[in-house]
Amino acid sequence: MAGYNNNAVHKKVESAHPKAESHHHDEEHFREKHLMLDPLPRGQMNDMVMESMTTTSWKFWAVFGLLSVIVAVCLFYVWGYMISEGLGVTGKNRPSYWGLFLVNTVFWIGISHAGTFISAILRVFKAEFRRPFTRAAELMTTFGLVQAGFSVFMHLGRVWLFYWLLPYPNQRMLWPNLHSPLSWDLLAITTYLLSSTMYLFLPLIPDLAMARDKSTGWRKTFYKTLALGFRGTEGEWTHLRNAMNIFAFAIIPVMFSVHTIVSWDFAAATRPGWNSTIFGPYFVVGALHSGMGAVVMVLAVVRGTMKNMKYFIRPEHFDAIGKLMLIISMAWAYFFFNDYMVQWYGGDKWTKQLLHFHEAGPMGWMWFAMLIANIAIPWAVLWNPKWRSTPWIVFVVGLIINFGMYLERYIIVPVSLSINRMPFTWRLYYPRVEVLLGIGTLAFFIWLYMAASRLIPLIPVWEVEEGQMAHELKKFGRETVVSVSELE
Amino acid sequence: MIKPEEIKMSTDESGKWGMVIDQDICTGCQACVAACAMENNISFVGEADSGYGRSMHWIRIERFWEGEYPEVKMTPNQPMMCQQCGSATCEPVCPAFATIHSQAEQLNLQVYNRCIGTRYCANNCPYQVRSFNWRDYERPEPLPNQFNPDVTVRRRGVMEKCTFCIQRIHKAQDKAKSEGREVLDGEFTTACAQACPASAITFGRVDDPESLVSQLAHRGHGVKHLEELGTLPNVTYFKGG
Amino acid sequence: MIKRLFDWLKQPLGLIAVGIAFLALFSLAAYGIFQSQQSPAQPIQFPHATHAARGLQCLYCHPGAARGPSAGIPAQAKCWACHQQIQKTLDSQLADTQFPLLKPLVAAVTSNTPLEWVPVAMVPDFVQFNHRAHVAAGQNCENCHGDMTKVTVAENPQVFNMGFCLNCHKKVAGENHELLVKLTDCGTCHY
Amino acid sequence: MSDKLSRRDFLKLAGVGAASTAVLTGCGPASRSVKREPYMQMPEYTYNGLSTYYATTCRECAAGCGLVVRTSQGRAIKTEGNANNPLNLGKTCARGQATLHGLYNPDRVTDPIKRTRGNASGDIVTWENATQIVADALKNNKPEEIAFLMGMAPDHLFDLVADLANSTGINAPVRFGALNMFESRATLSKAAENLFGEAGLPFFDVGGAQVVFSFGANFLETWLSPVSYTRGFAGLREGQTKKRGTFVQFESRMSSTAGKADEWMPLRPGTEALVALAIGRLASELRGGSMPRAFADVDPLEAASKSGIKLETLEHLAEMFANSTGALAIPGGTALGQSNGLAVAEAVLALNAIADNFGKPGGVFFSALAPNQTEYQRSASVKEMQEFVQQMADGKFKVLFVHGLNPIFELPASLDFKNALKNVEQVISFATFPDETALESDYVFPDHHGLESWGYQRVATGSAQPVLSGAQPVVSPFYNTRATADVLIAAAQLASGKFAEALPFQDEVEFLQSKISPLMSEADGFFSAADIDTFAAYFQQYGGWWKLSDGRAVPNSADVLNRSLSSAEAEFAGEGEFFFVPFVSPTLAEAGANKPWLQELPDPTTTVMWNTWVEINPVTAEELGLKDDDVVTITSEAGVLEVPVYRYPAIRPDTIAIPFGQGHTAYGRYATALDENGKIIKRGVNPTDLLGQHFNEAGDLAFAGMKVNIKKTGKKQLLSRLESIMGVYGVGLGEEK
Repeated sequence: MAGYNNNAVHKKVESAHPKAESHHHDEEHFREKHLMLDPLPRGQMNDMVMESMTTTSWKFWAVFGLLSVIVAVCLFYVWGYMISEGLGVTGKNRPSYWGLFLVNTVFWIGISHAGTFISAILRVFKAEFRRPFTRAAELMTTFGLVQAGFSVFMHLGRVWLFYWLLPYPNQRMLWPNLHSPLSWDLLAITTYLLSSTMYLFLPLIPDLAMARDKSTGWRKTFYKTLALGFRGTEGEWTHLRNAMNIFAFAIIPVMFSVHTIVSWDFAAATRPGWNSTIFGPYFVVGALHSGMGAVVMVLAVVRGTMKNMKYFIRPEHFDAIGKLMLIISMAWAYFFFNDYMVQWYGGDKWTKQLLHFHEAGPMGWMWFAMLIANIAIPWAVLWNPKWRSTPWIVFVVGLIINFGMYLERYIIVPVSLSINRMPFTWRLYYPRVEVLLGIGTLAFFIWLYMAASRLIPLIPVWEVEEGQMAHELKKFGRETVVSVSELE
Repeated sequence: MIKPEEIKMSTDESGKWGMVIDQDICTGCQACVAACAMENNISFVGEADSGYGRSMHWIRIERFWEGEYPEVKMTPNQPMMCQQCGSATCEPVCPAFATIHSQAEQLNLQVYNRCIGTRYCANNCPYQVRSFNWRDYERPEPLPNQFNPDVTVRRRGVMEKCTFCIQRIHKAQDKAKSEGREVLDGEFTTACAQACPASAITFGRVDDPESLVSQLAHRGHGVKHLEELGTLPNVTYFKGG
Repeated sequence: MIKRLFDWLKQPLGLIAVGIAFLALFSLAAYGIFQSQQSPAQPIQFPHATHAARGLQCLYCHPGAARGPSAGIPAQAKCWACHQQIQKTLDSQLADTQFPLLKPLVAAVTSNTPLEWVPVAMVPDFVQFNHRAHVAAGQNCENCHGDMTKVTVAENPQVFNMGFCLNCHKKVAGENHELLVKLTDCGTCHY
Repeated sequence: MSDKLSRRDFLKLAGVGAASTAVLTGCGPASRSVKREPYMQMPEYTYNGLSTYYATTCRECAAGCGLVVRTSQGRAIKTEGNANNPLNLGKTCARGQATLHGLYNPDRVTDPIKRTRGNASGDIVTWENATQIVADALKNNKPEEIAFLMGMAPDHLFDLVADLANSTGINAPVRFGALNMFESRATLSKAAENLFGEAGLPFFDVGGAQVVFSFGANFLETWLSPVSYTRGFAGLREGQTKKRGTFVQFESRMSSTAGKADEWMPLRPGTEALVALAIGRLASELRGGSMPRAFADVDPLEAASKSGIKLETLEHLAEMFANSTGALAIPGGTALGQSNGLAVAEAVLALNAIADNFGKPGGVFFSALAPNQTEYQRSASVKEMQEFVQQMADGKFKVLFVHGLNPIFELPASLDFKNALKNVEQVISFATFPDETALESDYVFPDHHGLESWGYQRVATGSAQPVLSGAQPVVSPFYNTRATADVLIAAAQLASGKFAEALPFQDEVEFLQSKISPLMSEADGFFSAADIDTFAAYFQQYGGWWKLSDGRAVPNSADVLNRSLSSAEAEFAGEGEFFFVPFVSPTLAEAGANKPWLQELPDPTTTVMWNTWVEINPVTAEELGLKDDDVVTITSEAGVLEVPVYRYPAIRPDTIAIPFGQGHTAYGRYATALDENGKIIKRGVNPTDLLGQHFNEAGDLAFAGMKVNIKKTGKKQLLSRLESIMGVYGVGLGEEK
């Protein structure tokens, strides 16, 4: 199939929809802007998506190969080395018993939140702009959680005994300690991983069926197996819709609980700076903050590098996510300020010492950089519709937000651990091999994403199509307006 | 229904074994630290790791400074070890029950073989007295000949801390039982208390009002560290002076 | 070249070869692990049954069990104290033909080198086991170690794992709450 | 083979959890390949799994504390104090605890060795050859060409050599120890001789006192008998007289002893005598009556201005001293290690005359002489060592035997023992550890470790009762070592003639019994026995023999105050800007550096581990532009050192201090360090490299009598501290000035 670009689309659209001249200008404008108002025949969209999956340049393989090497070395080799040598090869010490691994865990769980947020919450609230990129976001959830799981296991001193965290009957007559936030953590992350994988899979089925019908060879077998014999009958669609509806509603509390529970790892501890009642929502919002930033980055890359994606992912989407990011940034600022204020007024001398250490200690630059990256820059950039519709600008903002949110977690974990109630033990933390392992998880995340982009349709075609069917332009007097019909 | 022993736990006098430390006569000579290391098979970690906050001491002697030269003063040496809290913050956070309260001895146990190394307990210990085996620290032959057979040798990835020399408690109990009597006050003591040249450390039953440690603890002016956190520590400090 | 190799491997014979190679490697690894877990051979296939049949009490040779943590393996001198009075031990010809088990003992005693016994009943080093308490509590040796009148080299009738210990501890404690607390306390065995 | 099968089943079952137990258990390797080697003959009193305890004597320093060593299955597991021994009453110091790391040190000398000097490796010789070599050395040299250089412990070996020397005419053995050098023992006894007319080691009853003024005596660290003095200190604080005693330390640097003082007087080094006399004068004035001659010539105002202690403070101190019912003044340590050390000792001892505490509880005594001792014997002063080294350098000695000390490390480098050694034809070391001196010897015939040895140690001070601490092997020798006493006895037999006559013993034990047998007839003993075998058995069982009565002598104080005492200030050698105070590391002392756990013990004052530092006042450091861990060059007239800075808040701005104990170039892996190429390098530095040859009137080294210069090098060397530099000093919290 021939290459496809926006101009070509518009030419076809013009010819396909001859309309009155007076409306032509408005409509043109709407179509250019909104995917939902710029419909293409189903078969054509399917072909476009299939093509995006199968068109692979040597650059892709070069990057993929490089990432494979990084994953093999930074993740698996270094991890093996760390297991055989002990955690001494990391930079942890007394009192910073926790370090970069938990920073990474919190970071990756944060990243994973955006997927659910976009595909579940926006689905529940019927935000139509979500349609082309729910899949891309959900993939982030699953792959992000995989990295979070890796990071948690790296953190364990004796990872080979991880199964002691699982409740299973055993001759020792011992169960995991369900008082421990870490036990909750394990349950929450497992639940979230399972449910988000299910939730990723359900809307994928029609697209897999589509791919099955359009492919040959091993791909055919692959899609055939995964599509579970989906034929697109009315009954199947009803079941699918029902299931998705249930999952969409059910996964939202799971999402909130996961990051709340992650925050309880800290909040439930009797440590100055950690023992805060607001950590739950603060972490959830922080997770969305970094997650939305990551979604935007992924979309910008997908749009920029994959074939036919400029049709599906348009500036309107960056604009919409940009608005969300702006709001989430404000919410984050609110929670940050709230946490800081209340802690400061609490008057506990160790907490005050810690807050002072955050801003004036040797890691003070992080604190300021965090505020600039998480608040100042998003606010300064995202208020402008033009800027927030420009993919590369939003990409950079997303990058900066993620940097800022990483710093936030770094400040909460190792920097806060440096200060405790025993000044004789205060010490700084300098990461060592954790950095490599962190890079390894990042590389593995991208690696998984790239692999997935070759195997499963990144755009939920049926959802886009469904949206396009529901949208139409109507004219009321002189005004052209968009009308959306209820589907279900 | 609440059992009687649970009611007892929530009161201040919950402990069984306790310690009194007289900071006024502690000279900071480190005899207790050495004795503890020898008794409990504690690894030495070498210069680089010890300077990076990874020393494995189960007991450390803290000192601070007050004032500036020439009116500078060294604050009374403060031996700091596991306070064997009656309501320990380390216990509930361990997901594997590796740090757990001994109902029989009212001590905070660290079960090495159950530990998976989340290090949550160490984070949550307000006294920062837990040490983690960051590596398999080398003790070349024939140094292991010195190992105390009554104490498990720990390897990498395991948390450890002061046990109030639980192996000595068991030994004394075993001996007393074999002779058909109770353990006598002062019959045995911890390695640190036994070594201390100034006898600044006293160990014994705090639930026995007649014991030396109880009598010392009730002299007045005693301080239990970070008691405000509700940890019910079992070590009483006397600053003196 | 490599392509040809791949092609060869793809045909049935190649697949079988790959399978065999994989199995061989796996078995080798399993065998290696298994071997590393093998105990060395006993210096003497010690006939516990014979000794027990003559009415020797367990505590005669393993007196530590009543006294302290370790039951102990008897010193050679203890073996010799009896055996030097037994004709068949001293008669080298008899020993050669009929009682070969005695030869290593005689050799060890005459050359004054220790017999290196291989412990059979072991608990890991993070378990602090005390024989005395168990004997004093009225446990018979055979409750854990089995009936020695029936075996030559001692063997464990059961795995000494935590479940085994706890089962018995719970049974013994019964309704006695204080005892149950003590006997199921982690710190009773692990420190 | 059904039994075999079931065993395998067991293994497989267990194997699920324990397939690679070595890795998985986390608590030591749990291999299935275990063999147990029972005793061939069970030793008496030994039960499987039960510990056996042996009483012996600690050899980490010469104080003679009694130990009880817990052994299990022939291994020494833990040392505890011997509760019976009147010196330490069941207590130990950190070094006593770590002595097992000496016994099981991976770097011991395992066999008798012949080596080319300076060469780390050597050829193993048999003990027969070794004994023959010693015998030849004795026989083939003229008596005056044979010298013995011995440490302060053990005493029985010293007695043996002294006996040998006495009856064969070889040079009397010379004893030395770096601890004694820093204690200035010669000065103390000389001052006692001058004031009381009798030489001896004074004993200060800190425990019975109410007010203690210590002039530089670091009695809570290494001075004389630290365990016993620490007990005394606890007595002072807990109040044997039912009131908490007061303790004032006069010292230019806050040692860990001074850290326990209620008041620390950072006087200007060299003014100790002046201050002591001024306090004496002011106190006498308060007491009324005629002014004693001793204090008559001193001007308190001058003392105040020179020492830097305010006059009001001096008056307040004098009042405290005069009004107390139990005042005690102690001279020692750095205060005596100056050019006017003798004057300081006399002035401080004279203060006690105001309190009139001689022979009273809480006062000054002469230490009890040990049971088999007739007069006080002290170690060689550095002045005497200087003469000894000179004789070596002049080639007077053909053969030198070294036992129990490490002179290359312990003596000031400026004495150049190492070079002088080159003029000795044959050097035979009996070192247990491969120390610097053993490395420069022709032969090393390793002695047993102290815990493998027989012997006894006279308790020189610290106990009211006369004590002879007994030593016995608690484990059988771990390596192919041999007791030096046995080697000497056997060599003497081989050398025959007068040598054989001098040591007519079968072995060390027989010699020991001959030495303790006179005690059987002494009255008032802790135990007695009619025959030597029983007596010797008790001697082993209880870890020595001591009298039940107080053996301390009362100094004759009649003339103390009637002598004119010098208040002259000390003179300082060198052109430097800073007073230099070397002090003994309380945890390492002179021979602890090879014990890994001693290295890992934080220094009580700075909490530094595994290295050497120089203490500099933060104000001075700021003036010099120095931060923590900056490496500085310290130059004295005798040498140069490079050492990292510790900004120490409790030291005079014009004074710097360096601990003694590190700086080994040999002595095993823990005493030394490795550079990045794996080459053995020094761990830390040795401050004696800076010491010149200046002595006080008593012949003790004026080790605290130097002035030095400091220069920044620009290098950094991170010191390992236990303390948090942020939490303790606020560095890096964003709160610096």
